[in-house]
Amino acid sequence: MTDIWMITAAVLAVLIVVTLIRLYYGPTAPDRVVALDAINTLTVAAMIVLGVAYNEIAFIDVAIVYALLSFVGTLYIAKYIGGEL
Amino acid sequence: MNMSNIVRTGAVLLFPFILVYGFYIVLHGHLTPGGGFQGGAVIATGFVLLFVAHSYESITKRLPMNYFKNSETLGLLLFIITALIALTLGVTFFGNWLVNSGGLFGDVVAYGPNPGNLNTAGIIPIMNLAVGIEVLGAMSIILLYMLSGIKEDI
Amino acid sequence: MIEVLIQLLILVGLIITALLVYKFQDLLSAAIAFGIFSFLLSLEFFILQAPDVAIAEAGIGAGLTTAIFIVAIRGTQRNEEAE
Amino acid sequence: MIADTLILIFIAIGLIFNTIGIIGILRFPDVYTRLHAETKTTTFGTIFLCLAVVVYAVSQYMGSGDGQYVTLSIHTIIALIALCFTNATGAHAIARAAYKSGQVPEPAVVDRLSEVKL
Repeated sequence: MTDIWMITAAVLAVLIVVTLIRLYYGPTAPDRVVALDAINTLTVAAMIVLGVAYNEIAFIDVAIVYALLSFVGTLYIAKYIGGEL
Repeated sequence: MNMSNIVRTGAVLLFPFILVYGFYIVLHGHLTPGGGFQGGAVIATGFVLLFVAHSYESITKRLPMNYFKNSETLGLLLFIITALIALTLGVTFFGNWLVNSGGLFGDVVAYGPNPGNLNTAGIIPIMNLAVGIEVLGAMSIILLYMLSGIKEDI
Repeated sequence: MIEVLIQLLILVGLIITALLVYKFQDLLSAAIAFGIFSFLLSLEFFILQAPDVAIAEAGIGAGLTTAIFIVAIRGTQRNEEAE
Repeated sequence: MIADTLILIFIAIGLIFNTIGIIGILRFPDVYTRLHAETKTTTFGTIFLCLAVVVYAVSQYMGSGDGQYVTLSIHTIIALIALCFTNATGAHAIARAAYKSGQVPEPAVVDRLSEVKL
Protein backbone atom coordinates (compact mmCIF):
# COMPACT_ATOMS: atom_id res chain seq x y z
CA MET A 1 0.00 0.00 0.00
CA THR A 2 2.92 2.35 0.62
CA ASP A 3 3.93 2.32 -3.04
CA ILE A 4 0.58 3.76 -4.14
CA TRP A 5 0.99 6.88 -1.98
CA MET A 6 4.60 7.35 -3.13
CA ILE A 7 3.57 7.08 -6.80
CA THR A 8 0.80 9.63 -6.19
CA ALA A 9 3.32 12.03 -4.66
CA ALA A 10 5.69 11.52 -7.61
CA VAL A 11 2.91 12.40 -10.08
CA LEU A 12 2.12 15.53 -8.05
CA ALA A 13 5.82 16.51 -8.15
CA VAL A 14 5.83 16.12 -11.94
CA LEU A 15 2.75 18.38 -12.14
CA ILE A 16 4.50 21.01 -9.98
CA VAL A 17 7.52 21.07 -12.29
CA VAL A 18 5.27 21.31 -15.38
CA THR A 19 3.47 24.32 -13.89
CA LEU A 20 6.77 26.23 -13.83
CA ILE A 21 6.45 26.60 -17.63
CA ARG A 22 3.57 29.02 -17.08
CA LEU A 23 5.69 30.93 -14.56
CA TYR A 24 8.38 31.35 -17.22
CA TYR A 25 6.19 32.25 -20.22
CA GLY A 26 3.33 34.13 -18.52
CA PRO A 27 3.00 37.46 -20.33
CA THR A 28 1.64 39.49 -17.40
CA ALA A 29 1.86 39.31 -13.63
CA PRO A 30 -1.67 37.85 -13.04
CA ASP A 31 -0.72 34.78 -15.11
CA ARG A 32 2.21 34.16 -12.81
CA VAL A 33 -0.03 34.55 -9.76
CA VAL A 34 -2.28 31.82 -11.20
CA ALA A 35 0.76 29.52 -11.39
CA LEU A 36 1.59 30.39 -7.75
CA ASP A 37 -1.93 29.46 -6.67
CA ALA A 38 -1.83 26.12 -8.51
CA ILE A 39 1.54 25.19 -6.96
CA ASN A 40 0.17 26.12 -3.53
CA THR A 41 -2.75 23.67 -3.85
CA LEU A 42 -0.58 20.89 -5.25
CA THR A 43 1.93 21.34 -2.41
CA VAL A 44 -0.78 20.86 0.24
CA ALA A 45 -2.00 17.71 -1.52
CA ALA A 46 1.56 16.33 -1.76
CA MET A 47 2.17 17.01 1.95
CA ILE A 48 -0.97 15.11 3.00
CA VAL A 49 -0.13 12.15 0.75
CA LEU A 50 3.51 12.02 1.93
CA GLY A 51 2.40 12.17 5.57
CA VAL A 52 0.36 9.03 5.00
CA ALA A 53 3.23 7.37 3.12
CA TYR A 54 5.66 7.93 5.99
CA ASN A 55 2.98 6.84 8.53
CA GLU A 56 3.66 9.92 10.71
CA ILE A 57 0.47 11.53 12.01
CA ALA A 58 2.22 14.69 13.26
CA PHE A 59 3.31 15.62 9.72
CA ILE A 60 -0.27 16.54 8.72
CA ASP A 61 0.02 19.65 10.93
CA VAL A 62 2.42 21.18 8.40
CA ALA A 63 -0.20 20.78 5.67
CA ILE A 64 -2.80 22.56 7.84
CA VAL A 65 -0.40 25.48 8.42
CA TYR A 66 0.23 25.73 4.67
CA ALA A 67 -3.46 25.60 3.77
CA LEU A 68 -4.25 28.35 6.28
CA LEU A 69 -1.39 30.74 5.52
CA SER A 70 -0.32 30.44 1.91
CA PHE A 71 -2.99 32.74 0.48
CA VAL A 72 -1.78 35.78 2.42
CA GLY A 73 0.97 36.38 -0.16
CA THR A 74 -1.59 35.98 -2.96
CA LEU A 75 -3.80 38.63 -1.35
CA TYR A 76 -0.91 41.09 -1.07
CA ILE A 77 0.05 40.62 -4.74
CA ALA A 78 -3.60 41.02 -5.78
CA LYS A 79 -3.93 44.21 -3.73
CA TYR A 80 -0.82 45.66 -5.40
CA ILE A 81 -1.92 44.69 -8.93
CA GLY A 82 -5.37 46.16 -8.38
CA GLY A 83 -3.82 49.46 -7.31
CA GLU A 84 -5.32 49.48 -3.81
CA LEU A 85 -2.19 49.28 -1.67
CA MET B 1 -7.75 51.29 1.07
CA ASN B 2 -10.16 48.49 2.01
CA MET B 3 -10.30 45.42 -0.18
CA SER B 4 -13.62 43.98 -1.39
CA ASN B 5 -16.38 42.79 0.90
CA ILE B 6 -15.72 39.08 0.33
CA VAL B 7 -12.04 39.34 1.29
CA ARG B 8 -12.81 41.36 4.43
CA THR B 9 -15.45 38.86 5.60
CA GLY B 10 -13.14 35.93 4.87
CA ALA B 11 -10.26 37.49 6.78
CA VAL B 12 -12.38 38.24 9.84
CA LEU B 13 -13.85 34.71 9.78
CA LEU B 14 -10.47 33.01 9.35
CA PHE B 15 -8.51 35.04 11.92
CA PRO B 16 -9.77 33.26 15.12
CA PHE B 17 -8.91 29.84 13.69
CA ILE B 18 -5.36 30.96 12.86
CA LEU B 19 -5.04 32.35 16.40
CA VAL B 20 -6.24 29.09 18.01
CA TYR B 21 -4.00 26.98 15.77
CA GLY B 22 -0.96 29.14 16.50
CA PHE B 23 -1.41 28.83 20.24
CA TYR B 24 -1.89 25.07 19.78
CA ILE B 25 1.51 24.92 18.09
CA VAL B 26 3.07 27.03 20.86
CA LEU B 27 1.63 25.07 23.80
CA HIS B 28 2.34 21.62 22.34
CA GLY B 29 5.92 22.62 21.54
CA HIS B 30 7.45 19.91 23.72
CA LEU B 31 5.25 17.10 22.34
CA THR B 32 4.69 17.64 18.61
CA PRO B 33 6.58 19.53 15.86
CA GLY B 34 6.61 23.25 16.45
CA GLY B 35 7.55 25.54 19.29
CA GLY B 36 7.71 29.16 20.27
CA PHE B 37 9.20 30.66 17.12
CA GLN B 38 7.05 28.67 14.68
CA GLY B 39 3.79 29.36 16.53
CA GLY B 40 4.62 33.05 16.87
CA ALA B 41 5.27 33.29 13.13
CA VAL B 42 1.89 31.65 12.41
CA ILE B 43 0.01 34.11 14.67
CA ALA B 44 1.93 37.05 13.16
CA THR B 45 0.85 35.93 9.69
CA GLY B 46 -2.74 35.99 10.96
CA PHE B 47 -2.31 39.64 11.94
CA VAL B 48 -0.75 40.33 8.53
CA LEU B 49 -3.92 38.88 6.99
CA LEU B 50 -5.96 41.47 8.93
CA PHE B 51 -3.63 44.26 7.74
CA VAL B 52 -4.15 43.36 4.07
CA ALA B 53 -7.93 43.19 4.25
CA HIS B 54 -8.53 46.54 5.95
CA SER B 55 -7.15 50.01 5.45
CA TYR B 56 -4.29 51.40 7.55
CA GLU B 57 -6.46 53.91 9.40
CA SER B 58 -9.11 51.42 10.53
CA ILE B 59 -6.40 48.97 11.64
CA THR B 60 -4.51 51.50 13.77
CA LYS B 61 -7.79 52.74 15.25
CA ARG B 62 -8.64 49.25 16.56
CA LEU B 63 -5.11 47.94 17.19
CA PRO B 64 -2.65 50.72 18.12
CA MET B 65 1.06 50.11 17.68
CA ASN B 66 1.58 50.21 21.46
CA TYR B 67 -0.17 46.84 21.80
CA PHE B 68 2.48 45.10 19.72
CA LYS B 69 5.34 46.94 21.46
CA ASN B 70 3.95 45.95 24.85
CA SER B 71 3.55 42.31 23.85
CA GLU B 72 7.17 42.15 22.67
CA THR B 73 8.41 43.66 25.95
CA LEU B 74 6.16 41.35 27.97
CA GLY B 75 7.54 38.26 26.24
CA LEU B 76 11.16 39.25 26.87
CA LEU B 77 10.45 40.08 30.54
CA LEU B 78 8.64 36.77 31.12
CA PHE B 79 11.55 34.89 29.57
CA ILE B 80 14.27 36.52 31.67
CA ILE B 81 12.28 36.54 34.94
CA THR B 82 11.58 32.80 34.62
CA ALA B 83 15.31 32.25 34.21
CA LEU B 84 16.22 34.52 37.14
CA ILE B 85 13.81 32.90 39.64
CA ALA B 86 15.95 29.76 39.41
CA LEU B 87 18.86 31.64 41.04
CA THR B 88 16.79 32.45 44.12
CA LEU B 89 15.76 28.81 44.55
CA GLY B 90 19.28 27.50 44.68
CA VAL B 91 19.71 26.03 41.19
CA THR B 92 21.71 27.43 38.28
CA PHE B 93 20.65 30.14 35.81
CA PHE B 94 17.96 28.68 33.48
CA GLY B 95 17.66 25.69 35.82
CA ASN B 96 14.41 23.77 35.47
CA TRP B 97 12.84 24.54 38.84
CA LEU B 98 9.27 23.40 38.02
CA VAL B 99 9.91 19.87 36.77
CA ASN B 100 8.50 16.92 38.81
CA SER B 101 7.12 19.32 41.44
CA GLY B 102 3.50 18.22 41.06
CA GLY B 103 2.03 21.65 40.38
CA LEU B 104 1.82 23.63 37.14
CA PHE B 105 3.55 21.70 34.31
CA GLY B 106 4.96 19.43 37.01
CA ASP B 107 3.72 15.88 36.34
CA VAL B 108 6.19 13.01 36.17
CA VAL B 109 6.56 11.60 32.66
CA ALA B 110 5.05 8.12 32.35
CA TYR B 111 7.34 5.24 31.46
CA GLY B 112 7.00 3.53 28.08
CA PRO B 113 5.22 4.59 24.88
CA ASN B 114 2.33 6.95 25.60
CA PRO B 115 0.42 9.60 23.61
CA GLY B 116 1.98 12.47 25.58
CA ASN B 117 0.92 14.49 28.62
CA LEU B 118 0.60 18.27 28.24
CA ASN B 119 1.18 18.93 31.95
CA THR B 120 4.89 17.96 32.00
CA ALA B 121 8.34 19.41 31.21
CA GLY B 122 8.64 22.17 33.84
CA ILE B 123 9.56 25.65 32.60
CA ILE B 124 9.93 24.66 28.92
CA PRO B 125 6.23 25.42 28.00
CA ILE B 126 6.51 28.77 29.83
CA MET B 127 9.64 29.64 27.82
CA ASN B 128 7.81 28.62 24.62
CA LEU B 129 4.88 30.88 25.51
CA ALA B 130 7.25 33.81 26.17
CA VAL B 131 9.06 33.34 22.87
CA GLY B 132 5.72 33.04 21.05
CA ILE B 133 4.40 36.34 22.44
CA GLU B 134 7.69 38.09 21.65
CA VAL B 135 7.89 36.86 18.03
CA LEU B 136 4.22 37.76 17.48
CA GLY B 137 4.78 41.36 18.51
CA ALA B 138 8.09 41.80 16.69
CA MET B 139 7.00 40.43 13.32
CA SER B 140 3.69 42.29 13.27
CA ILE B 141 5.29 45.64 14.06
CA ILE B 142 7.81 45.33 11.19
CA LEU B 143 5.00 45.25 8.65
CA LEU B 144 2.94 47.92 10.42
CA TYR B 145 5.86 50.39 10.31
CA MET B 146 6.46 49.65 6.61
CA LEU B 147 2.77 50.34 5.87
CA SER B 148 2.97 53.64 7.79
CA GLY B 149 5.88 54.69 5.53
CA ILE B 150 3.73 54.06 2.46
CA LYS B 151 0.88 56.19 3.82
CA GLU B 152 3.17 59.21 4.16
CA ASP B 153 4.32 58.74 0.57
CA ILE B 154 0.98 59.48 -1.16
CA MET C 1 13.71 4.54 -5.33
CA ILE C 2 10.58 6.63 -5.93
CA GLU C 3 11.61 8.94 -3.08
CA VAL C 4 14.87 9.73 -4.90
CA LEU C 5 12.84 10.61 -8.01
CA ILE C 6 10.61 13.00 -6.01
CA GLN C 7 13.65 14.71 -4.49
CA LEU C 8 15.27 15.03 -7.91
CA LEU C 9 12.17 16.72 -9.37
CA ILE C 10 11.87 19.16 -6.48
CA LEU C 11 15.57 20.07 -6.64
CA VAL C 12 15.23 20.75 -10.39
CA GLY C 13 12.29 23.04 -9.59
CA LEU C 14 14.36 24.84 -6.94
CA ILE C 15 17.18 25.52 -9.41
CA ILE C 16 14.74 26.74 -12.10
CA THR C 17 12.96 29.17 -9.75
CA ALA C 18 16.25 30.49 -8.35
CA LEU C 19 17.47 31.24 -11.89
CA LEU C 20 14.13 32.92 -12.69
CA VAL C 21 14.46 35.22 -9.66
CA TYR C 22 17.80 36.32 -11.11
CA LYS C 23 16.48 36.70 -14.67
CA PHE C 24 13.23 38.69 -14.31
CA GLN C 25 13.54 42.45 -14.82
CA ASP C 26 10.03 43.03 -13.38
CA LEU C 27 10.50 42.95 -9.61
CA LEU C 28 6.89 41.86 -8.96
CA SER C 29 7.47 38.72 -11.05
CA ALA C 30 10.69 38.12 -9.14
CA ALA C 31 8.75 38.27 -5.86
CA ILE C 32 6.23 35.71 -7.19
CA ALA C 33 9.07 33.41 -8.24
CA PHE C 34 10.61 33.76 -4.78
CA GLY C 35 7.27 32.67 -3.26
CA ILE C 36 7.32 29.51 -5.37
CA PHE C 37 10.95 28.92 -4.32
CA SER C 38 9.81 29.09 -0.69
CA PHE C 39 7.01 26.55 -1.28
CA LEU C 40 9.38 24.07 -2.91
CA LEU C 41 12.02 24.53 -0.19
CA SER C 42 9.43 23.74 2.47
CA LEU C 43 8.38 20.58 0.59
CA GLU C 44 12.03 19.51 0.43
CA PHE C 45 12.41 20.00 4.20
CA PHE C 46 9.23 17.96 4.64
CA ILE C 47 10.67 15.05 2.63
CA LEU C 48 13.91 15.22 4.65
CA GLN C 49 11.75 14.54 7.79
CA ALA C 50 12.20 17.97 9.41
CA PRO C 51 8.65 19.26 10.12
CA ASP C 52 9.92 21.94 12.54
CA VAL C 53 11.84 23.74 9.82
CA ALA C 54 8.97 23.21 7.38
CA ILE C 55 6.50 25.00 9.71
CA ALA C 56 8.94 27.90 10.19
CA GLU C 57 9.46 28.15 6.43
CA ALA C 58 5.67 28.09 5.91
CA GLY C 59 5.03 30.98 8.29
CA ILE C 60 7.99 33.13 7.32
CA GLY C 61 8.43 32.34 3.64
CA ALA C 62 4.87 32.07 2.42
CA GLY C 63 3.27 34.96 4.27
CA LEU C 64 5.67 37.45 5.77
CA THR C 65 8.53 37.83 3.27
CA THR C 66 6.18 38.09 0.29
CA ALA C 67 4.22 40.81 2.09
CA ILE C 68 7.40 42.70 3.01
CA PHE C 69 8.69 42.49 -0.59
CA ILE C 70 5.39 43.76 -2.04
CA VAL C 71 5.22 46.68 0.40
CA ALA C 72 8.85 47.54 -0.40
CA ILE C 73 8.16 47.45 -4.17
CA ARG C 74 5.16 49.72 -3.64
CA GLY C 75 7.38 52.14 -1.74
CA THR C 76 10.10 52.34 -4.40
CA GLN C 77 9.59 51.40 -8.06
CA ARG C 78 8.48 48.34 -9.96
CA ASN C 79 11.03 47.85 -12.72
CA GLU C 80 14.73 47.25 -12.40
CA GLU C 81 16.81 50.04 -13.98
CA ALA C 82 18.87 49.14 -17.04
CA GLU C 83 22.59 49.49 -16.50
CA MET D 1 -10.93 -6.02 -0.41
CA ILE D 2 -13.38 -3.21 -0.99
CA ALA D 3 -11.38 -0.47 0.75
CA ASP D 4 -8.33 -0.90 -1.48
CA THR D 5 -10.47 -0.67 -4.62
CA LEU D 6 -12.17 2.46 -3.29
CA ILE D 7 -8.79 4.08 -2.49
CA LEU D 8 -7.50 3.32 -5.99
CA ILE D 9 -10.61 4.80 -7.63
CA PHE D 10 -10.41 7.99 -5.53
CA ILE D 11 -6.69 8.47 -6.22
CA ALA D 12 -7.28 7.98 -9.95
CA ILE D 13 -10.08 10.58 -10.00
CA GLY D 14 -7.97 13.07 -8.05
CA LEU D 15 -4.87 12.71 -10.21
CA ILE D 16 -6.88 12.92 -13.47
CA PHE D 17 -8.56 16.15 -12.36
CA ASN D 18 -5.28 17.69 -11.21
CA THR D 19 -3.69 16.84 -14.56
CA ILE D 20 -6.60 18.39 -16.44
CA GLY D 21 -6.22 21.57 -14.40
CA ILE D 22 -2.50 21.87 -15.16
CA ILE D 23 -3.11 21.26 -18.89
CA GLY D 24 -5.74 23.99 -18.76
CA ILE D 25 -3.23 26.43 -17.27
CA LEU D 26 -0.79 25.71 -20.07
CA ARG D 27 -3.26 25.80 -22.99
CA PHE D 28 -5.90 28.47 -22.33
CA PRO D 29 -5.54 31.91 -23.95
CA ASP D 30 -6.01 34.57 -21.22
CA VAL D 31 -6.03 35.13 -17.47
CA TYR D 32 -9.70 34.53 -16.71
CA THR D 33 -9.94 31.17 -18.48
CA ARG D 34 -6.67 30.05 -16.89
CA LEU D 35 -8.01 30.99 -13.46
CA HIS D 36 -11.25 29.13 -14.21
CA ALA D 37 -9.34 25.98 -15.17
CA GLU D 38 -6.93 26.10 -12.26
CA THR D 39 -9.10 26.87 -9.23
CA LYS D 40 -12.03 24.55 -9.76
CA THR D 41 -10.33 21.44 -11.08
CA THR D 42 -7.37 21.56 -8.69
CA THR D 43 -9.61 22.00 -5.65
CA PHE D 44 -11.88 19.18 -6.83
CA GLY D 45 -8.94 16.83 -7.36
CA THR D 46 -7.50 17.61 -3.92
CA ILE D 47 -10.90 16.88 -2.34
CA PHE D 48 -10.77 13.38 -3.81
CA LEU D 49 -7.17 12.79 -2.71
CA CYS D 50 -8.14 13.75 0.86
CA LEU D 51 -11.17 11.43 0.60
CA ALA D 52 -8.82 8.57 -0.29
CA VAL D 53 -6.75 9.33 2.84
CA VAL D 54 -9.91 9.33 4.99
CA VAL D 55 -11.04 5.97 3.55
CA TYR D 56 -7.55 4.54 4.23
CA ALA D 57 -7.63 5.79 7.84
CA VAL D 58 -11.12 4.36 8.48
CA SER D 59 -10.17 0.96 7.04
CA GLN D 60 -6.99 0.82 9.15
CA TYR D 61 -8.99 1.79 12.24
CA MET D 62 -11.50 -1.01 11.55
CA GLY D 63 -8.64 -3.49 11.23
CA SER D 64 -6.38 -2.59 14.13
CA GLY D 65 -8.39 -0.33 16.46
CA ASP D 66 -5.46 2.07 16.86
CA GLY D 67 -6.55 5.53 17.98
CA GLN D 68 -4.02 7.48 15.90
CA TYR D 69 -5.91 6.82 12.66
CA VAL D 70 -8.88 8.78 14.00
CA THR D 71 -6.51 11.72 14.51
CA LEU D 72 -5.24 11.29 10.94
CA SER D 73 -8.72 11.50 9.42
CA ILE D 74 -9.79 14.50 11.55
CA HIS D 75 -6.64 16.47 10.70
CA THR D 76 -7.03 15.70 7.01
CA ILE D 77 -10.62 16.99 7.06
CA ILE D 78 -9.49 20.20 8.82
CA ALA D 79 -6.81 20.78 6.18
CA LEU D 80 -9.37 20.19 3.42
CA ILE D 81 -11.86 22.71 4.88
CA ALA D 82 -9.12 25.35 5.22
CA LEU D 83 -7.96 24.72 1.66
CA CYS D 84 -11.46 25.09 0.16
CA PHE D 85 -12.05 28.32 2.08
CA THR D 86 -8.76 30.00 1.16
CA ASN D 87 -8.75 28.91 -2.49
CA ALA D 88 -12.10 30.54 -3.20
CA THR D 89 -11.10 33.81 -1.53
CA GLY D 90 -7.76 33.97 -3.34
CA ALA D 91 -9.32 33.29 -6.74
CA HIS D 92 -11.83 36.11 -6.20
CA ALA D 93 -9.03 38.52 -5.27
CA ILE D 94 -6.93 37.61 -8.33
CA ALA D 95 -9.84 37.99 -10.77
CA ARG D 96 -10.85 41.36 -9.33
CA ALA D 97 -7.26 42.64 -9.42
CA ALA D 98 -6.80 41.50 -13.03
CA TYR D 99 -9.97 43.35 -14.05
CA LYS D 100 -8.93 46.51 -12.24
CA SER D 101 -5.48 46.44 -13.85
CA GLY D 102 -7.11 46.82 -17.26
CA GLN D 103 -7.10 43.35 -18.83
CA VAL D 104 -10.21 42.41 -20.81
CA PRO D 105 -11.13 38.93 -22.10
CA GLU D 106 -10.13 38.51 -25.75
CA PRO D 107 -13.49 37.88 -27.55
CA ALA D 108 -15.58 39.97 -25.12
CA VAL D 109 -18.46 41.93 -26.65
CA VAL D 110 -20.20 43.62 -23.73
CA ASP D 111 -18.69 44.70 -20.41
CA ARG D 112 -21.42 44.93 -17.80
CA LEU D 113 -18.93 45.27 -14.97
CA SER D 114 -17.86 48.73 -16.12
CA GLU D 115 -21.35 50.12 -15.39
CA VAL D 116 -21.08 49.13 -11.72
CA LYS D 117 -18.95 51.14 -9.34
CA LEU D 118 -16.42 48.68 -7.90
